[in-house]
Amino acid sequence: DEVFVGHLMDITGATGFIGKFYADGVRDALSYVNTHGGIDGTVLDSESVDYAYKVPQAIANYKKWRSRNEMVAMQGWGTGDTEALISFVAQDKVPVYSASYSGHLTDPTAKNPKTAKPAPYNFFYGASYSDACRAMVQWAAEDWKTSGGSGKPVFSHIGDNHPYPNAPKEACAEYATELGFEVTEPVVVSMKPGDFKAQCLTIKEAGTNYGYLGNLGPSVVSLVKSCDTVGASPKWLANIWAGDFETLKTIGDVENYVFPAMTSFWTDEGVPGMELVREISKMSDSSGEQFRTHHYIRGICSVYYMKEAMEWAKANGGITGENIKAGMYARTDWVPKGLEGVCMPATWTAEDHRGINTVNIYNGSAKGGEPTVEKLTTVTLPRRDDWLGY
Amino acid sequence: MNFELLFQLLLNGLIVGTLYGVVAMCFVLIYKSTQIVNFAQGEFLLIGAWVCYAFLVEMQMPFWLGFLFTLLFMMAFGIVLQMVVLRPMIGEPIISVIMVTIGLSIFFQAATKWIFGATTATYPQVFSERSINLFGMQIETAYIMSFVISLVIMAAFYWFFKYSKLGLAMRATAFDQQVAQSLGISVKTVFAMSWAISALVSGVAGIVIGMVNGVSSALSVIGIKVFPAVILGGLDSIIGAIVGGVIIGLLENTAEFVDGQYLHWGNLFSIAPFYVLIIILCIKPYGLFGTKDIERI
Amino acid sequence: MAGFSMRPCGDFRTTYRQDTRIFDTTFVRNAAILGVIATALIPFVLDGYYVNLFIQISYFAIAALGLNILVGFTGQISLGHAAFFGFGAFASAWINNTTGIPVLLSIPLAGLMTAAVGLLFGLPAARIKGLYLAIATLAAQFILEDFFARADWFTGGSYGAAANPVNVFGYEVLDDFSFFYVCLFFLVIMYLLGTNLMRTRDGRAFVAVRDHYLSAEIMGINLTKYRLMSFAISSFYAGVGGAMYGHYLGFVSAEGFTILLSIQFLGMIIIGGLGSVKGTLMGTVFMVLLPEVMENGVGLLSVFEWANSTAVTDGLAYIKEMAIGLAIILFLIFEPDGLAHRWQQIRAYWKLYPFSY
Amino acid sequence: MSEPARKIETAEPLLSVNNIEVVYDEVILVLRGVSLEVPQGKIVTLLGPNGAGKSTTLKAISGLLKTEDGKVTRGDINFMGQQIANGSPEDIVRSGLFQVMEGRRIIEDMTCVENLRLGAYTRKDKGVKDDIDMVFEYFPRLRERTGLAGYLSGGEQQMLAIGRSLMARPKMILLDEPSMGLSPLLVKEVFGIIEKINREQGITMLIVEQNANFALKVADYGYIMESGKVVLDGTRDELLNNEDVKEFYLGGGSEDRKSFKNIKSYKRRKRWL
Amino acid sequence: MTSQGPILQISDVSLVFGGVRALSDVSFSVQPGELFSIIGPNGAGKTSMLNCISGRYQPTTGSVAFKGKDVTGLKPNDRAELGIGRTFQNLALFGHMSVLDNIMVGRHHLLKNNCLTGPLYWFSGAQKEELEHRRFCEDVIDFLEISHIRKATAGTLSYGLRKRVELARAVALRPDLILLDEPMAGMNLEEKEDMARFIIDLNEEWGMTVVMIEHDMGVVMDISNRVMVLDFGRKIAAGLPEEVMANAHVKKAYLGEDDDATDEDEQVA
Ligand SMILES: Nc1ncnc2c1ncn2[C@@H]1O[C@H](COP(=O)(O)OP(=O)(O)OP(=O)(O)O)[C@@H](O)[C@H]1O
Ligand SMILES: Nc1ncnc2c1ncn2[C@@H]1O[C@H](COP(=O)(O)OP(=O)(O)OP(=O)(O)O)[C@@H](O)[C@H]1O
Ligand SMILES: [Mg+2]
Ligand SMILES: [Mg+2]
Repeated sequence: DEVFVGHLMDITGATGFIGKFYADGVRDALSYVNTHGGIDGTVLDSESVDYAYKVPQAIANYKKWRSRNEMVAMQGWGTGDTEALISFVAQDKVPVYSASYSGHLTDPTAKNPKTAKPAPYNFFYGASYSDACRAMVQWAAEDWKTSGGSGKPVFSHIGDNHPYPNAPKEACAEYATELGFEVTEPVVVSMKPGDFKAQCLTIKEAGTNYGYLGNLGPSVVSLVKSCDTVGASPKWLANIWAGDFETLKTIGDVENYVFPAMTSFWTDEGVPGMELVREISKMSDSSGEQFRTHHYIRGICSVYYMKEAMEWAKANGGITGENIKAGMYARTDWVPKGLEGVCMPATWTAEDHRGINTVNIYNGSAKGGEPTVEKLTTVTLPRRDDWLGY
Repeated sequence: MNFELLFQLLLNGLIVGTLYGVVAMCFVLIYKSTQIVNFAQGEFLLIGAWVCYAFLVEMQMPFWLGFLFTLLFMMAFGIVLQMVVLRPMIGEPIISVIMVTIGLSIFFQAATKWIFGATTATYPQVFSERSINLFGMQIETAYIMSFVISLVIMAAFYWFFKYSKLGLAMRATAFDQQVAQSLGISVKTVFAMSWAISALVSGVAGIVIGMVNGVSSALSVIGIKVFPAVILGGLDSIIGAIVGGVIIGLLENTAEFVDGQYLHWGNLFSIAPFYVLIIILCIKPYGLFGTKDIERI
Repeated sequence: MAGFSMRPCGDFRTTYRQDTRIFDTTFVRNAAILGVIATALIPFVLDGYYVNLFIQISYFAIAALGLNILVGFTGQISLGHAAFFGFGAFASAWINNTTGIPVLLSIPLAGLMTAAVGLLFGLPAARIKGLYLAIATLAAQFILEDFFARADWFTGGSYGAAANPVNVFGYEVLDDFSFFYVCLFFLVIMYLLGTNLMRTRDGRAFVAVRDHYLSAEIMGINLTKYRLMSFAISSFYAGVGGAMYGHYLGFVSAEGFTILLSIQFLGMIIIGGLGSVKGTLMGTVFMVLLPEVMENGVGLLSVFEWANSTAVTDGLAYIKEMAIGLAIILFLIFEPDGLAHRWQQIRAYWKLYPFSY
Repeated sequence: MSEPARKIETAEPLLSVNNIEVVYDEVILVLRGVSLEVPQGKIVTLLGPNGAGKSTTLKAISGLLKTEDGKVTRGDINFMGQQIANGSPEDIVRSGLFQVMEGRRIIEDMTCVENLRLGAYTRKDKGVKDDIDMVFEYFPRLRERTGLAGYLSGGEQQMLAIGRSLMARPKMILLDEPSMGLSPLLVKEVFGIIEKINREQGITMLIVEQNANFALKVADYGYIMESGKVVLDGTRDELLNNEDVKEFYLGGGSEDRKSFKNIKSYKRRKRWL
Repeated sequence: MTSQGPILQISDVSLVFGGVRALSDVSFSVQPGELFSIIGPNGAGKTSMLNCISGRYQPTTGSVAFKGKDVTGLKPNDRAELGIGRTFQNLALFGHMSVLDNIMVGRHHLLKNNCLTGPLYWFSGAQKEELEHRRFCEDVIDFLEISHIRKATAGTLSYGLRKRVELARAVALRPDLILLDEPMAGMNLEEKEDMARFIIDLNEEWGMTVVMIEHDMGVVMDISNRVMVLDFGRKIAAGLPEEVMANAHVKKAYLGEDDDATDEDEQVA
């Protein structure tokens, strides 16, 4: 028998830049699961649709899958579609594994007064944008001390005024203040690339020491280059989608480019789970030589958590949305089989969808287009109640 | 008040503004000879930037050669495009043609992503210094190049439309295709020429932008971004395009100054030009240099 | 003199009332009524996918009709329609959330609010014309987009606002099946109103302003008034469409109402036919179905083994996009006056059949 | 009662139109078999009521029909031995056939001089400057109007349009209502100029006119069209002496002209068809 | 018409465009019920004069009074409501509308339905009103003998028919004063006769005061009550047709004839 899993991806749209990597991970993982026995024998029928980051298209596909394919779970993508689908999936009881890591998706029962709408069927693998930023700020506070900075370090949020860059804006600024940073007014930089020297002059003027990059891809590249030109060079704290080899390579020359990661890297040695990742990668690249970013690997994790929840569901009454959701809660600190060391141990509960609260922090740098990445630290954040869904 | 910052911002605005001006000029060219607003302008830039990138990086050409080849390519591209797509549209309602350019923009957006990938690419170092110091402000060398080129192009166009026979024919075609045809003007040739020239200038602008910001499919947004510049200067004025571009550049930077230093609204940088645009248009409905419609009955 | 009027031979009307009908003949009218009834049966016959497509078509078609009133009928190009569409979505959610006015009422109220905003942004139209005005509306697009991301009290800021489902006499319309009928209701009403508007005084005034504003003024038409009015009416339609969209999705996010959507609206009316009510609907159907058809077309390829490797499937994603662009281009090359015009020609041809002239 | 178009006694006409049929927009049939001939060096006029299809005939010849979704669906048009039916307008202009379109149609956002220079677009020789002076000599008041042509008065625009056609130095000019909107003085002048050009430069003309008196005065031969068909044709003298022509186009016999004032009292309508 | 004074009073109107003086100190008045013609060489300022009356241009100096009321500052649409209708020298029809709709636009200021009542067609009385006015338009159509093209798109008509539709549109306004700018240009004799008949009917039976610009001296002589001659923006003569014709200045500047010109030239010119 089969069950259907929908897969929304953005390859050609506004976020296609990284959407493609993540989508490849999801697709490869799905087909790998199928070629290796499925969900204890149940085949995962799936369809991957490039909705080009257009919300109505995403919804149309969602409805199509609901009515035609009796979808039991969905692998989603961006902020726009995930937000728009929250009430639908809650109503239809279809768990969605998004790649949007907005904090408020982690509050299934709207416990936090700041949460506008409960999101009981939304899951994602990774730390929320807010938590990742918090972790980096925490590292920055240390860094400021060890590098002998005097006075208060200055923190700025840099990003477009859009849901995705904004997601951690207040949460992170609050924590930065808590840690003794001086927080400047946020600097608004368009998600579309351009010449950002003007904004960089503002950043320079404000004396920013740590700048959080809320955008991704070309926009971030433009910004870092522009700032380099005018001589504004704070330590960059990039959000997860802006931190990868590809981006570093394109920036070409940069020194302090800090970013979080929640999986191991393709090049990491001695990680047991990488074996499986490499096998999965061969689904679309039989040579096995292609380099994969950590976005790709996160896509695999996302599918594998779903897969194991489905297995639990199958053993406990059948693969339905409700059972998959329950399957997500069945264990604590769990890692999908075979991905040990790749995905971090995660825990979801009926009241707290913050899957992981541990963030690995890396420093990236590049010289003449040759990127190097080194690990700085691992930050484990407390599961504070006031941080749930925020 | 922080004068040094303001000065740097204004200087930046001036330099970036000339680039807007060059792109705006591409619009004006097409408009002046065909009455069409080219919504695929951004994609033209993108193609120019990618093609030059391909010449420089994939084929390892020296810059000047790659640059030249790109211009040739863009010219051919403009002509072919006109022949295949826009020629059948001659004589059809302008707005339909505009919609066709929108279709083209969708098409090329996808095509470039397919061919060149969705990633950002960086040009190799072309000038020995990536940026030079101008009155205490670092400016990318590519901008200086674009500034000089744009002045030359502008002068050439001014002469072209005012005095050359083909220039006159282009204006006549824009005014009334039927009459132009009755005068023996080949509308096809005129269209082909204007698309070729516009594509060529777009190529130049695309290369400059590529050198400064890197090439990625998102580069094409500048096509929409310069609309205010085009309109501000006057849709059919070559000089207006440059002036409009510079004004928009200055405005953005002034807005950034006011925003960053005092207001802290965020985003004023990209929004303020539009407010100012509306105000200026209400005072001068045809922009600063645009010709008035003849309202005679 | 041949073919001055394209009425069918043998059709003689005896009263002016007959002559002013929306549908030329009883047959056509009955066909239209049948069409509506047939549409009403869709949810019973076809699955949720089609129902969803119809819902999309209806809210877009309503908004597109507004744009056609502005662009097609009055001749003022607008590049900011998506922003008004979005404003309607936020406004309805806001009205419903803050005052508790039932959704069914808040939708037209949101339309009115959007009309007021449209009027505000239409003010420059008193002085600006043509493409200059088009770019001024582009400014409206960006200014409103910025407003959406900023006005926490109204839109919930960049995070967005929740919108309650439609509530008819205490019955919550939660599923598509029932929402379909809400859409059908609004679609029919709005199109009837639009058709009536265009055949009465103010509708004619719009067209007069478009065709020759100087002589329109001398015929007693107050240009400023009508230019503004068409902005208001157009925004009203956009607002209603947007409000439906918002309540359908249950959530309004500032991200969705970009210039791309504005351009898509323009595409609908140009492909459908400028200045044609019928055409607007046809154009909307075209633009909504095009990506779906392409998607399915691409999906068909997957029966081939070679088409299943990622390299090809990714290429297909681009091919699909390219095909959409290409379809628009080819369509306009072959039918530059839009679907409505082609429709007219086909009808004229059949009426005179077998004499082709 | 249309007579078959008679051959004019010249060997090979410069332009001959044979039984053409024109359809607009693929459905509206406007010309239903029009034939006419214009001999080298002569002036031929085409008369007829509004909507008869005179302008359509000219546009069919000059190829401009295409720009209005029109098409010649039957018959052929011969200019200097070449088939030009449905040809492209610019080729036809280059082969020496120039149309002055109805309703002035000047380029409003250009100056007079620029308009004139455009008229000479297809010319390669150096004489353009002199010809501009020539036009200004014919129409001196245009010289003073240095602003945009769109602001000229109706008559001035008409002069400019005629002047522009002279600039092309074509072999044959098609004039669509050249006297429309001109004051009596200028009508005389314009026809004088037309005749002069014809005489001096040997340019063949086909003139569509409502002002039958003047048109027949300068023309060698005339055709009368109605409802998309040629209903009468003849030499100048034949037409001038035709009773119907006299009544409907020339205003009766010269001696007892009906006053417009009295027309009211009777109403009649006679058509050849 | 009840007022005793002139229906139209032009006082010292001058109009300057940049360097061009289109009108200099022109004064005249038109009595109710008159058929008044303006003639003059091309570029004399005739159309400009009409534009000053209908409000398209603002006179640089001077004033325009209609029915005893100063209308100099009013916008064209307000003047239309007061009862000034006109046709145009260069056709200005609404090209994409049907002939009927063009004419219905003429009824604009007499109709009451608006963007709120119009859409509620059947329930707001809009339908009734439309049909009533439609009846009037049909009368105009019958009167001008264009019923066969009633449904045709105005833009596709031939020149002469368009002129007629324009007249119909102006008549539909039911104006007290109708301004005609070269109504007979581009018509043959027979059609001119028809047009003359319409104008006389409008004047005599419909009771409209007519101000007409025309180059055909035969028509002008025959049907107008009074004639004014403009040259280079100046009024050079005014009075009964015969008087004006006899004026040597007019003959030279306008008709371009020597004193012994034949009568025939005049009528056909
Ligand atoms: N573009 C068009 N589309 C449809 N019908 C047209 C078009 N142009 C002209 N016609 C029709 O063709 C017929 C002939 O028009 P044409 O302009 O040739 O007449 P004409 O003899 O020049 O009249 P006039 O003396 O009034 O200028 C008319 O009935 C007109 O309605
Ligand atoms: N808007 C304008 N701007 C500049 N000049 C103008 C304008 N309108 C008219 N003129 C000039 O004013 C003069 C008078 O023009 P007008 O149109 O009134 O002449 P007219 O008497 O109607 O001539 P015709 O019989 O040729 O139509 C012309 O020389 C014209 O160039
Ligand atoms: Mg004609
Ligand atoms: Mg005039």
